[in-house]
Amino acid sequence: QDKFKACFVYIGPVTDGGWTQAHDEARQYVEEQLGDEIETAYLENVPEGPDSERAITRMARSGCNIVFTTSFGYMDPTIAVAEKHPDVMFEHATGYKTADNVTNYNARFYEGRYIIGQIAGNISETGTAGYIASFPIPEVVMGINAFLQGARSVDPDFKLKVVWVNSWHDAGKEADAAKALVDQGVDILTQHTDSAAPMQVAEERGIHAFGQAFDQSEAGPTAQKTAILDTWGPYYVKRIKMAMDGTWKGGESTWDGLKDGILTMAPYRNMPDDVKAMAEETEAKIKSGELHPFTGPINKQDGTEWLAEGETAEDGTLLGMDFYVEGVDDTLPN
Amino acid sequence: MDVNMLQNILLTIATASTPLLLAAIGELVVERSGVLNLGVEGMMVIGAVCGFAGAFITGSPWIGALAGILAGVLLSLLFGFLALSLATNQVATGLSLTLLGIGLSGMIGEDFVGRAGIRLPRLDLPVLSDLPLVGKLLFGQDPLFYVSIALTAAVMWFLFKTRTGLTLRSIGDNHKSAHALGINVLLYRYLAVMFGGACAGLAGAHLSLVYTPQWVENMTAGRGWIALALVVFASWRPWRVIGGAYLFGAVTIGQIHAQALGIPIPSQLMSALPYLATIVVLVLISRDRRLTVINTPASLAQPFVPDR
Amino acid sequence: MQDRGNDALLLETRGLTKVFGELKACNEVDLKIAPGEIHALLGENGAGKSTLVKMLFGVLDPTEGGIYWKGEPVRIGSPGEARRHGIGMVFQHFSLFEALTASENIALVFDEKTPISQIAERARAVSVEYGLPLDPHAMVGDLSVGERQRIEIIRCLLQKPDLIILDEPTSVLTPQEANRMFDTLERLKAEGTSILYISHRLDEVKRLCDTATVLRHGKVVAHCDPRQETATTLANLMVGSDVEAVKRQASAATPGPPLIEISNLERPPATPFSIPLRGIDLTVRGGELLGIAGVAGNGQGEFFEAVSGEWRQERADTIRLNGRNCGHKNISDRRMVGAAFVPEERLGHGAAPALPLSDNLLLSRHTTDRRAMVGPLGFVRMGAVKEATQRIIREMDVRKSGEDPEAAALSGGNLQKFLIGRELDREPMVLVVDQPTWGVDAGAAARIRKALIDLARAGSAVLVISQDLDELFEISDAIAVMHDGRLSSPLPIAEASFEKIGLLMGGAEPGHQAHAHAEAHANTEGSHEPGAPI
Amino acid sequence: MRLELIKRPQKSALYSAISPLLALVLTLLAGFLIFSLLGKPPVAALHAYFIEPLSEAWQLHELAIKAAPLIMIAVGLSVCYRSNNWNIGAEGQFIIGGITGSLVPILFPQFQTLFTLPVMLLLGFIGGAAMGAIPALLKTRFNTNEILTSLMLVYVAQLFLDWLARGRFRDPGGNNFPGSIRFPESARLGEIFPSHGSAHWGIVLAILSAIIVWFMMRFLMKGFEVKVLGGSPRAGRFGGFSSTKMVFFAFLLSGGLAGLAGIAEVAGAIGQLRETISPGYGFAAIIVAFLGRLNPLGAIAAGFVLALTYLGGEAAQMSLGVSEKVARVFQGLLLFFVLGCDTLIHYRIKFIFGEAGKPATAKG
Ligand SMILES: Nc1ncnc2c1ncn2[C@@H]1O[C@H](COP(=O)(O)OP(=O)(O)OP(=O)(O)O)[C@@H](O)[C@H]1O
Ligand SMILES: Nc1ncnc2c1ncn2[C@@H]1O[C@H](COP(=O)(O)OP(=O)(O)OP(=O)(O)O)[C@@H](O)[C@H]1O
Ligand SMILES: [Mg+2]
Ligand SMILES: [Mg+2]
Repeated sequence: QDKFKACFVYIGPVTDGGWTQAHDEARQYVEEQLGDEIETAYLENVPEGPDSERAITRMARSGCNIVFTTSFGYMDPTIAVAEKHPDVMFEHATGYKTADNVTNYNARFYEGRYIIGQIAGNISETGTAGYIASFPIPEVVMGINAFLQGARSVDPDFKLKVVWVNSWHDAGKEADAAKALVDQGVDILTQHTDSAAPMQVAEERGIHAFGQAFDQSEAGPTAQKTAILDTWGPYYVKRIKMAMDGTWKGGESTWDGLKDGILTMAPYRNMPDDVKAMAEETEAKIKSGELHPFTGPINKQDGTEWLAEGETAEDGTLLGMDFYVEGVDDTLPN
Repeated sequence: MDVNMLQNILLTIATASTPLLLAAIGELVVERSGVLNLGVEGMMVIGAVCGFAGAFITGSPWIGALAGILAGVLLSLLFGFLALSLATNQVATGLSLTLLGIGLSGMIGEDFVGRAGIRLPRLDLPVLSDLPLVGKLLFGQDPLFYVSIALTAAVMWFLFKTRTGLTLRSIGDNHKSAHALGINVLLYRYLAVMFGGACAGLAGAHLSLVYTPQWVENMTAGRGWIALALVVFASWRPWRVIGGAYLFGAVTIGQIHAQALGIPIPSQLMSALPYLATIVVLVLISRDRRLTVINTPASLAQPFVPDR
Repeated sequence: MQDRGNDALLLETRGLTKVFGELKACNEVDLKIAPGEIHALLGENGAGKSTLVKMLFGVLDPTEGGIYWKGEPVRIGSPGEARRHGIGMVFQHFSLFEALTASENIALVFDEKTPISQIAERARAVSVEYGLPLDPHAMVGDLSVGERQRIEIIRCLLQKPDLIILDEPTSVLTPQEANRMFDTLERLKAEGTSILYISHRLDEVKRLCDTATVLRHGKVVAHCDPRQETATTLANLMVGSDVEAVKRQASAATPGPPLIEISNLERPPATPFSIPLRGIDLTVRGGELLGIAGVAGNGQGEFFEAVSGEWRQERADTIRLNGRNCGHKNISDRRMVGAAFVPEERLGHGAAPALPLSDNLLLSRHTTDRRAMVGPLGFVRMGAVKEATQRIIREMDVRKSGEDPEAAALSGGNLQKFLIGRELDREPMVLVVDQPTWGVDAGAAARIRKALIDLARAGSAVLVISQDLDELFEISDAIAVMHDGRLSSPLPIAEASFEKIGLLMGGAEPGHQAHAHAEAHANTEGSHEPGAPI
Repeated sequence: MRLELIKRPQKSALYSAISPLLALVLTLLAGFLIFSLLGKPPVAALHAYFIEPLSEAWQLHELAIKAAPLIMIAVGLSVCYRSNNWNIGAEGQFIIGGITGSLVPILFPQFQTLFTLPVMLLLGFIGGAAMGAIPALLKTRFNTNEILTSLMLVYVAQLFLDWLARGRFRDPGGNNFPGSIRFPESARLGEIFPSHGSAHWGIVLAILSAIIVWFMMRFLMKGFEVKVLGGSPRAGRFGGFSSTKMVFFAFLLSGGLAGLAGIAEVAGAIGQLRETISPGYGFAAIIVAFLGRLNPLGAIAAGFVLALTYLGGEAAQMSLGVSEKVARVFQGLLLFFVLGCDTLIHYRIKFIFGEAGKPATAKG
């Protein structure tokens, strides 16, 4: 009678061209894959805080069997609602708390950041990249560090300029930041914000850039070298199937990476063949586990040692990362 | 800092300031007629989405710009009907217009998110556009930049050199006297409000056709409010609006440059700078009471119902 | 096709009616104006005079009836149309724009083709021709009321109208200025222009007008020749009953203690458009009623605010009321020492338009009558307030609709009676009134003036600021004149004359600039007055 | 065709009563139209919007949670707007109130007594009031337009909160994510009927403050002062009231109540200081204030109506896939209709077709 129901709570509009849209496309992928066996529903633009608690409650009460809450700020509300609805399964993205009926999941975006950093290190003529950042949360800081590690793996003097726009979603501000960075002499742009505006600027000014969450080659046909694509679809299908056949368990944390396909790299283009080959090789090495982007020796920004020779970073440190590695030309807001 | 970099920075500032200038100069005319339309943000965001949609559907950014203008005008007519014909509270009506505009633009824009936009072509003159330092600034900008400057000059000329402009100012000064002289107060105000709508719509279209040629929900991000502040900031004088818009643009871009240079100031404080600067300048400007009194339209925001 | 009017007449109305809600402001008015005549329109406050002329000028739409212009039936849809027909009007409440210059104000009624510079030129020519001095580039906000009126008149004349409508034009002029305006009007009449003239001043109507139409409650009650009537018979026609004249009683033999003492009061301009006060000295004793004459806009408003405490002084002894230093006190504290104030503007200053009368009573009485009207925590005892309201309404014969109407719903005269009653009810030791009977009809004015005299005779000090010289001569024990922010020393009423006061109002005081024509007199006047302040 | 307003001699008691209903009916009609155009079943959508959220106890609780801050802020704004001061920055005052109130549990986590919560609420009020005092000071001292300054300060407050929540006030045990520690029980506004739903005592505070402020406006000198100075400032000054003090009173009260709403939200519904604590309550409350006709009791009703449109928007999104933007369009329309219908209280509306209805004296 009643179909299995999977529900999604989104922080932004489903058409944000970034984070939320990636989740919603994954939801549509789920519908395609599982067809008539299930139905899905979603609530978009749900502010963090009490509104999200209500939205999650509404889902739990309206027959959703599994609820995916896709923003860090939904963590506590998810835990709270889960406590009151033990029969419903919850999956929270990018957090760290779990419960009997709550898991959390995330993707190792830093692996992709390392690859694009490496490409940047190869193709940059000025040896400086601009990084448009949203908010100083560990996820973003980790991305900055991974990018720089990648770049420095080929150009030890590589420099990074960071601009915080304090917003996920302000195309105008992102464009302003991109232009300012270009004016200051960067020839590589990368971003941890949602709009395609920086890609447009890169295309216009004839420099290089990397897509974020989506393939932005439409906005930057020559500028985009590659893009880190959020591909939650397979993960969602897997988890929903587990939920349907009773193998789903709470209390777990998943942090999948390139090898699991939760993030993928868009085709490498607009770059010399040797760079492309190097990028593909790095991708393969990361997938095989041969390469960990955060492998020592790595110093912190202030010069103190973080990872000794050969040491790799622990997941816990990465997930709570609040420091820059050596070489970032910025003071971390604190 | 080389000459080219300076030119590029100035160009960036010009692009950031143009939508503010466009929206503010329209609102200035509205307020000069004695009407306070707080719905600039709403009209702007509708202008942005309709501008984008117009360009996307027809393939012509020029038609897009027209669509933006038209959308702004339509929304301003809604405001006019309530605030002018029905004499409702202008503050509340303007606020609800903003709300409606943001909601409507989201609905209209659902099909256009993530689509590649079409940019209004930049002016490109042989030789002239390539002059060092000033070439691109003077001869290589987007068409709406020239429109914004020309419009400001035109508004200045209109308000202070033409009889119709004089009439408009007289209505802002004292609508009862204007009515007694046989001036059609409501007609003038409707036209002013529509002009304001057109300018706000065009300012929105600038965002989605020049600034960042794409449609992103809520892409005005508070610029309509800044435009409103600029009108007061300029004490209702057109040439000062240019100054205000460019000052705001310069602070906005300047803080990004400061960040990119690695100056260790919290980015939140940097982001707050344009707003703090606006407050400071507002304070400095308003201190001269005589100037404020003379330039403030005396019947601003007061509803007018003629006796017949 | 409509019938035609009388071809011999310039303007004719037949059965002209205007209904506001349930009120028939004009009720089947028939009016006939011949070419080249000065026609008076008389009637007490609210008789419908302004309403009638607004219909003639296209500001209001008639509910019924017809207007005939040079024999043709016309519909005057807007002032623009009226002007095209050849009708010009000077409004009772001016229709000027403070933030614009005089020539811009004038230019507004002309079409786009004439450049402003040319209009300024023509305005200057007309002003010279008719003896109405005017600076076309002055900002109206900076001008006195008399100057503003000149702009209105010149604006009207420049259109070369066949009919000029003047609604209470002299209420804001000095006698000399009024005389000059009469000359202008006579001249216009000689040139064949007709004039429809509205005024409450019957002597000037008698002097100037050829015919008169009298309105009462919106109806025409008489057509007459004012020269054949006396002021009394005219007044009786207007009011419909006899009007008692106020008889000034002799002042008390021994004046009481000084109750208002002002020494060296200075005030910088409060707004860009206001007048500074310069070194004002004044003493008013108990039992005395002192009048302050002056053309509007010479600092009376600023002076009132300084005395009332709406604007406070730096030094406490600048103003002493009822024997106490009050310079630093606010209006409430000044009321507490026994002072009371009635400002010029009734709606919006003396009373809040949208609030009922009871609330408006509370407005000026909440501190002085705190015990009776306000309970603990600022709880308003509405019962007591309402009771006092009804008492004042009874005593002052305030006519109104409803038990406790909004202030705005009262006619001007009735609201003024209430506001004066509100203060008299406290039996204040000091009363300062600005324009007590401005625009108030004869019956109500008489009542108000009597109340003021009675208060003075009971031992209080009363200070009356007025532009109406008749009124001041009727009630004052002495008259001082305000000009350009300065106050002359008071002239005892026995020594005062219209002539002398008029000259002072024009600024003829030793020590500063006077109008050219008054200068010769000023010198001789000055020598008669050794006590005049410099 | 044109339309003419004719002032009524008295305000119409009839229309005062039915104008809100008329506005509601018009909004429903407009909704019917919009849903039909969007291809959604209009009746079902309207049911989801206006009935469904009222049909279950837990949803009523959620309604109360959503309405509480709206009401509390709107009550203050009603007084402020009545006094003719235009505070558009309640959002910022809400945020600052949330911050100052949170100082207690964040800086003194051991201070857990009966007084913790009252001290927090008081600090919240004071913080909001202090934030409101800034535009008031600028207005009275420098003649600066308060609409703009209060609005600009919203952005500043948001960034300040962001800075705190990511920096100084970050929970040390929170994996370096933004947000403070979760408040201890003694620093929380408890739930009223935990067994039925999660509404906390904030709604009671809101309704209480509405009643108190209503009483003040109706019966006390202060309310009289607000009405006089707001309606005719010059008359107010003549009455001995100070416009300057009124500016401060209006901003301190509205700012204070917004601040109180802020800390009530933080200590009630959220339970910690986060980098964002308001989804725009300060702006939505402006609508509530006008919907409630600037009457504190009206704000209660209006707060619930607006909260309903939020909840209804979600319900319609879940069950019918109606876009979330429709809720905003709805709110805009509702306010438009309320404003428009209120015109009928003071004016008669006459429609004039061509030149008909004029006296037939025009010449040919
Ligand atoms: N614009 C208006 N709308 C409605 N009523 C008005 C308007 N203007 C004036 N009134 C009505 O006019 C009356 C006040 O008019 P006004 O001040 O001209 O009084 P008046 O008839 O001259 O009386 P008085 O003889 O006492 O001076 C009030 O009854 C008021 O209701
Ligand atoms: N707009 C209006 N709405 C309602 N009533 C009005 C309006 N204007 C005037 N009235 C009423 O019409 C009546 C006539 O007013 P009008 O202004 O014509 O009197 P008036 O004879 O000019 O008096 P005054 O000598 O005071 O100038 C007044 O009683 C007033 O109440
Ligand atoms: Mg009158
Ligand atoms: Mg009159």
